[in-house]
Amino acid sequence: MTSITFTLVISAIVFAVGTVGVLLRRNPLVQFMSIELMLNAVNLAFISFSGRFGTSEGQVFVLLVLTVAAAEAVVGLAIIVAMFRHRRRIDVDDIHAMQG
Amino acid sequence: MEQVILVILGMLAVGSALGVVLMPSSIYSALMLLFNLISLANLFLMLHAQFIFAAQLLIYAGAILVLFLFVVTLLNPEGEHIFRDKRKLQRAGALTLGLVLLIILAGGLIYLITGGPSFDFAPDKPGAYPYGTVEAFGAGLFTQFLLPFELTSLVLLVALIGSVVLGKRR
Amino acid sequence: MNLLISSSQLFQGKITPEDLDNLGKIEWGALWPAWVASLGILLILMVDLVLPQAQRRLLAWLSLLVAIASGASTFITDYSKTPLFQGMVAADDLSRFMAVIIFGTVALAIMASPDYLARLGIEVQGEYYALILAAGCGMWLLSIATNFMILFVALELFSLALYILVGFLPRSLRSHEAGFKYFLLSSFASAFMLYGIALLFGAYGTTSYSGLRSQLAANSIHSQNGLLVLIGLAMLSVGFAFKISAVPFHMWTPDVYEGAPTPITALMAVGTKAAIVVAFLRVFNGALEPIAAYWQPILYVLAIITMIGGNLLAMTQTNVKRMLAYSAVAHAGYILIGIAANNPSGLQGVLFYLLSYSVMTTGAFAVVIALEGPRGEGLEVADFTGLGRANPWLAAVMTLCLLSLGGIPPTAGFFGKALVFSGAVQAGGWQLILPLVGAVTSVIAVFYYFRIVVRMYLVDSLVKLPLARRTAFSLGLVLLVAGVGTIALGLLAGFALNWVEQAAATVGQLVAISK
Amino acid sequence: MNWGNLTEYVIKALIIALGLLGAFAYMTWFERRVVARMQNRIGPNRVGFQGLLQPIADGVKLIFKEQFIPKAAKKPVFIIAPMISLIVALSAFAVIPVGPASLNIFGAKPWLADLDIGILYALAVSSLAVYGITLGGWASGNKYSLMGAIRSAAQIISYELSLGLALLGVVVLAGSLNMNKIVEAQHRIWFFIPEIIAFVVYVVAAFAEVNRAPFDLPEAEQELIAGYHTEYSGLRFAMFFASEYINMITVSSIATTFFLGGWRPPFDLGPLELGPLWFILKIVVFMFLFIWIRATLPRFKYDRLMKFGWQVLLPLAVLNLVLTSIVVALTA
Amino acid sequence: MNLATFPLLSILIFLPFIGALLLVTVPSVPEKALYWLTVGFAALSFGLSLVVLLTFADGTKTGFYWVERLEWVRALGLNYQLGVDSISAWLVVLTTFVTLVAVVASADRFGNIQSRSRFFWAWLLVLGGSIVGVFTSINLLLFYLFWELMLIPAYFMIGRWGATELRVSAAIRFVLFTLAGSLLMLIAMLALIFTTTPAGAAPSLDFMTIRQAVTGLSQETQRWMFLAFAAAFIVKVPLVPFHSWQPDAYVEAPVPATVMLAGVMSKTGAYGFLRFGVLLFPGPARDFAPPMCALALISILYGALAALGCGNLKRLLAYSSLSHLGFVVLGIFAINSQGINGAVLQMVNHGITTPALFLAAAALASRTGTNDLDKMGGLQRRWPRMGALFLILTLASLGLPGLNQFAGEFLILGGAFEASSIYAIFGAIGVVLAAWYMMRVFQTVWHSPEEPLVAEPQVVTPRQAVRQAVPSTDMRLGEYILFVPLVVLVIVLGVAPILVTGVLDSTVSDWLNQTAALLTPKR
Repeated sequence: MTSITFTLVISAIVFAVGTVGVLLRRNPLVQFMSIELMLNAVNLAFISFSGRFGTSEGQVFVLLVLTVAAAEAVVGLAIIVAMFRHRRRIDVDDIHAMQG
Repeated sequence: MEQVILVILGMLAVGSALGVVLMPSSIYSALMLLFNLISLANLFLMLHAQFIFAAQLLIYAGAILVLFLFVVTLLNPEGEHIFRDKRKLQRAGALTLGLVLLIILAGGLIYLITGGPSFDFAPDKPGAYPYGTVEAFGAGLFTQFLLPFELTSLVLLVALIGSVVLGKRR
Repeated sequence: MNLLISSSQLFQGKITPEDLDNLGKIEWGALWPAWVASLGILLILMVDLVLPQAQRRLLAWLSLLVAIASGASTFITDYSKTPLFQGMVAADDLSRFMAVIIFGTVALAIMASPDYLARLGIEVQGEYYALILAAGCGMWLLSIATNFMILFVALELFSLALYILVGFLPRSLRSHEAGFKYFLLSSFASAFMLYGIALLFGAYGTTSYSGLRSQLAANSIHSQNGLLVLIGLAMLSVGFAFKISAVPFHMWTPDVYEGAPTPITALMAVGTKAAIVVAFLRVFNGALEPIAAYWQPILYVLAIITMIGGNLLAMTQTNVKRMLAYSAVAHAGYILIGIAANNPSGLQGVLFYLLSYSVMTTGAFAVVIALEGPRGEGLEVADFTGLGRANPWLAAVMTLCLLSLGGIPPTAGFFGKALVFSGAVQAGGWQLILPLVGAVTSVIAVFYYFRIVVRMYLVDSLVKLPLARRTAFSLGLVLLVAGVGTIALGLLAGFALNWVEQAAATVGQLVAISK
Repeated sequence: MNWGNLTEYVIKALIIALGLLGAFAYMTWFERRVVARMQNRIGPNRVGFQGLLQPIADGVKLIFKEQFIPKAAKKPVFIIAPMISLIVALSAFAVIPVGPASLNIFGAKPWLADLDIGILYALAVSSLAVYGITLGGWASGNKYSLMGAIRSAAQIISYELSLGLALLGVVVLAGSLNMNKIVEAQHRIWFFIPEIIAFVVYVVAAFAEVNRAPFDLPEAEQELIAGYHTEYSGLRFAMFFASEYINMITVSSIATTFFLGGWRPPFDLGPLELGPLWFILKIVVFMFLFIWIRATLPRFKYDRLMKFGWQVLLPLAVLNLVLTSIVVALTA
Repeated sequence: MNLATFPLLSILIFLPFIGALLLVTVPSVPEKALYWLTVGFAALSFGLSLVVLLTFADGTKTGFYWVERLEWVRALGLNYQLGVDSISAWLVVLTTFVTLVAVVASADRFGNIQSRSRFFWAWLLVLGGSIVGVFTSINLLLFYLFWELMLIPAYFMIGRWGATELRVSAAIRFVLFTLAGSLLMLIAMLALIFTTTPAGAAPSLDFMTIRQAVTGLSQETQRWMFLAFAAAFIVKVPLVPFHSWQPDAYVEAPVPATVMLAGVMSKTGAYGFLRFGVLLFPGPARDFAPPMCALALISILYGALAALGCGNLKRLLAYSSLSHLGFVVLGIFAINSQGINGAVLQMVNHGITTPALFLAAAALASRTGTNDLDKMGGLQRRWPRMGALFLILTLASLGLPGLNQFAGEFLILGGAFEASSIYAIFGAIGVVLAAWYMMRVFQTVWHSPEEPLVAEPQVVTPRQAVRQAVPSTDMRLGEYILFVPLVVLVIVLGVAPILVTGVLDSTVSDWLNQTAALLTPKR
């Protein structure tokens, strides 16, 4: 078994787990974390493929993903905090100011 | 030896990923995410991506996840009962979807291992920087990939403005 | 540039002549609109600091100026029609076209804002306008990207700005929830898209469109990397479908559109959609063109269910903002027809559709803005009762925009629809189903659009109307532009189409030239 | 990599870990004695000669003391947190060379790992230190602890930026991230001279980074009782305590490596093989500095601390980096 | 006046638009002035349209005149391309004439337009202009544009000024039905662009070039396209299974609007069948003639029977209109000179009789306050002159020889007989039924014993409640002005149908010859 294929499978599994997490969990924070899982899986895939071709392209992409993820985390968490500042329980099921 | 470490790290990564999703309390999810990040970072290292290894730890583990932790501790959310959720349908849907995704992705990749071509790790092209070094990475970043790199500054600026906007009002 | 070279020379002195060549190829001039917008953001933030509270209204005009300057700067740039920055971005007629659409929309959104914000009791903030400009900048960059890296960064750039803008209203839970929902689902979609990109990258080791295209053209899909390409394609499609709000992936759209401040809704409905669509074109009709046979069926199905689903759901809405949101979903379906057609007519159709869609949708939202009350009231269809009498000009613009959205000639919307359909008709075969479904759903669309018209003109209202509010000057300007644009694009469709034709020609061409 | 190498690594790691823990123990003694002197007291001098056995006594006491777990605490996290702190503190030291390459002991080099990304590794690992503190504070189920933890984390994150940027100046000068190469590059002149701004910034940021006075707000006794480790006792408390001191040692060694020529003797006095001694000496100087300042300066106010970090240190660090780059670019 | 370059047709189309714009924008002018302004514009259009007709007065001209061409949207083959042949010339004149009639009739007393009448007049003019556009477009897509444009004014007139609360749903139904049909036509047009344009050439939807190119297509393709076009026309005419919008729209619409709808708008469907069905797709038209004729016959019989069972005068007239338009379609799909001549003649005739009938019904309703046949009776004694008017119109409508409809129906039945005797037989049954229900109406209203209800004008709708009871006078001056020209035309065209057919004949036979020429090489 070559190392790249192994890591790719790992990345696929992590990605799938992340997807399920977003869909399954009702806690926005955990949903967000699951998205981070997915992004990490992407990173692993990029790194693996980058190794396949021996160029830095994939790695640069990973850096971009990292940076953007950081920016996203800041904004996303700020929104979550703004949304739940006055609530005790946090649950996506409570998000229903709009219906239809 | 390397194979063993790789497998262990892979198991850790998958296990902690499952942990993120299955842990009842978000703080444990965050911890699991931390483990996941660290094991992935080590996987990166195994794949000769040294710089990304450090960046992963610095940015993801050292900054992003800390923010998560902050928010989790700040909001201190109550636990949720994922397996006693009333929305059985939604849960079943999510699981099915994930399973399908898993089968497609992992299955496809496993097919590639067994029946298809083998993907070999083929770094170190002659003449270039050694693969994965900071130098090689930097050279790429500041020549070929300069524009996207510069644009990230704009992304960060927006995040900065955003956090100010969202944070300063009560 | 010298600085960069020499400092990296320090890294073991390993600079190759190739690197020098690459460094020489930095064409800053091609990205004028982006630079102007970015500088504008900084300028606005600084002016915001020094300006006294009373004069903050100037910020809107300043940012309007920046937006117009950004859009205009695309005309002083001489585009070489080749990819720049080592194939990172395209500088062609399509880029210019998009600069006009996007910065135009941004300008309109800015003009629609001050009055709206004042009504909602929000003090003017430089950040708001800075973010709008940032979003515009990101949208434009997305539309000129010819490399997945730029695609991703630009996508996230404007998404981030929009998350904040959607959740901008400080005391509105709706707004925050909308921001969160948008954030969550958009990031989710981004992850899918990224994984698709990673797989495509894994197949041939390149993230540039042109590289991908030449590899796809050279290698059979049945060769060893084919599976990677196909899975990647599937995931990329899911990501794009989310972003363009095609039907099974549309669920975020109505909530986000409803919760967001209305000028931002307009910006999202128009600018974001235009940018994503063009990115869609460049990726699918450009980079992935050699495997068109594999993605076209996906798009057929998406287009059909999007048209049907979007229109049927819109029909059941009573809130105008939500209705317009669903109608935006439905319009994504019509646009997908043109993309799926994958021929010049279809591409021209899509671009013209974007042009017409931007004016008519902006117009409709501008009317909604004019009527919206400080606490988000006045948005029900019933609230439009008697508008024809209370405020004939508003009603006229709304009618015009709705007719255009419904695709009734001689408005701009008709030509958009006709051109898109013509693409599918030209493609022939099974694609003929698309315009047929399009026709049937258009009738449904006209039904619910006309519900508003009925309310405005045909129902006698005994209730005293709260609609007589004076429309602010800047908003009036938006209404004027949208109204005139809707008609003019119809009557002068020929001229617009010449331009569109040039722009559309570059979608496929670009990729063929490079590498 | 093979099993032989692995054994070597394990042994070296054990040496480093035990060495650091021992150093921590005697640091406590050293600090108490020095502070006492400065305050005209005597300090611990009863256990053994000059109180030299005091740390051992303390250690025994801490190990055998009952370890409370408060009722409100989140037990697993409460237990894990100090371990995280300690492990992180210990592993950051792995890339620091304590002697020249020529110094071979049974064929082993005087460092655990010679990574190309050396300093990045150190920074990356030490950035994880926040977790121990935050989790510890949160898991205690005590609002003072939580507040201390959050303060501490915010402070560490804020000052990490300046810290890293200050180091980057040196990286630009040396042209490498590798610790050995950086030491190598200082054969003519120690970098604290050309990089004096960076040095100052680094030292200040390092103080904040390890929560030492005058930046020891997270554990401010008066306001927060003792910050994040209020509820800890016994061995777990010892772990937190140890990690703080080990962190001090680590930042000192990084400072030494980056600015003070690492294991290099000043003016190339004596053989290079004595490097480790020089290295330890330099660290001791730093430790003394830590103690001295603790004894001298009052504590910052929280808002001032943040302001200082973002509005003074960070711009200074950036400025330094830019200046350095320009100079390097022009002279190359 | 240079025939080749003078944009007479554009003027005819856009003059009403200018009038409408004036009406909407001029501030604070008394209603009366605006009314006369409207009448002026309509009259001017009518006058100019006579010039168009006079071009063909010698009866020998074939092909298109007054041609204008301006490129618009090249990618869609859309040019602004106008022209008239003698068929459309008559229809243009009919349109401007009916518009004038409708405008005159939309004076307050008559048209029941109580509020915002200036907008109503504006829409009326716009509708007239767009219908002229439909009749004069010789570019397929331009035709489509005007075709859709008609919807908007019609929609507003029905929905805004309609009689009862049902008006809105009637208006929407009208729009949706029409739109659904016409969108199919649009798709077929687009398909025509791509199937007929050689690779690399600029697409063209010019009627003449397309007509040549169509013959190159496979029968299969042609059939589908023909069906798509037919969908639009069937709805517009309407033929029976797709007619359900029609009675409601006619009943709900205010009288001037009904006049426009029944008088000319329905003719656009028939015209479409003729020009873009039979003439554009001769092959499929021939293949589909039997089913189309069957539909036409069903419409004739269904309309007649429905009219028989109908108690509301306006609705009855709507059904009768349905029946009569069936004849027109029958004539067209006979596909011979006689049938088509008859169909066009019948279009003109019906375009005069039907508005007159609707107007007369309105005049009656304004006196009795109802459209309900059961509530009227024995009015002959009360208003004898109006009874006479009704008599003439009724007789014309049932096809009495010497009055206008006779000639048209006769020609159509002749043409149908030439195609198949069965058509003619069923058509004839339709004529008989028409006589039955029209006479029934006349009988009930004017000669049955007087009903007590008539004395007191009834409140039918809240809208009409505003109006005061109408004094029970016989024909007034305004009504004379309105009806006399109509009656004169009814008689004149009845006596001398040659006025119409003489102009038509050459064109029709020319078209049929061309069609035959196009068809033969393929067969």
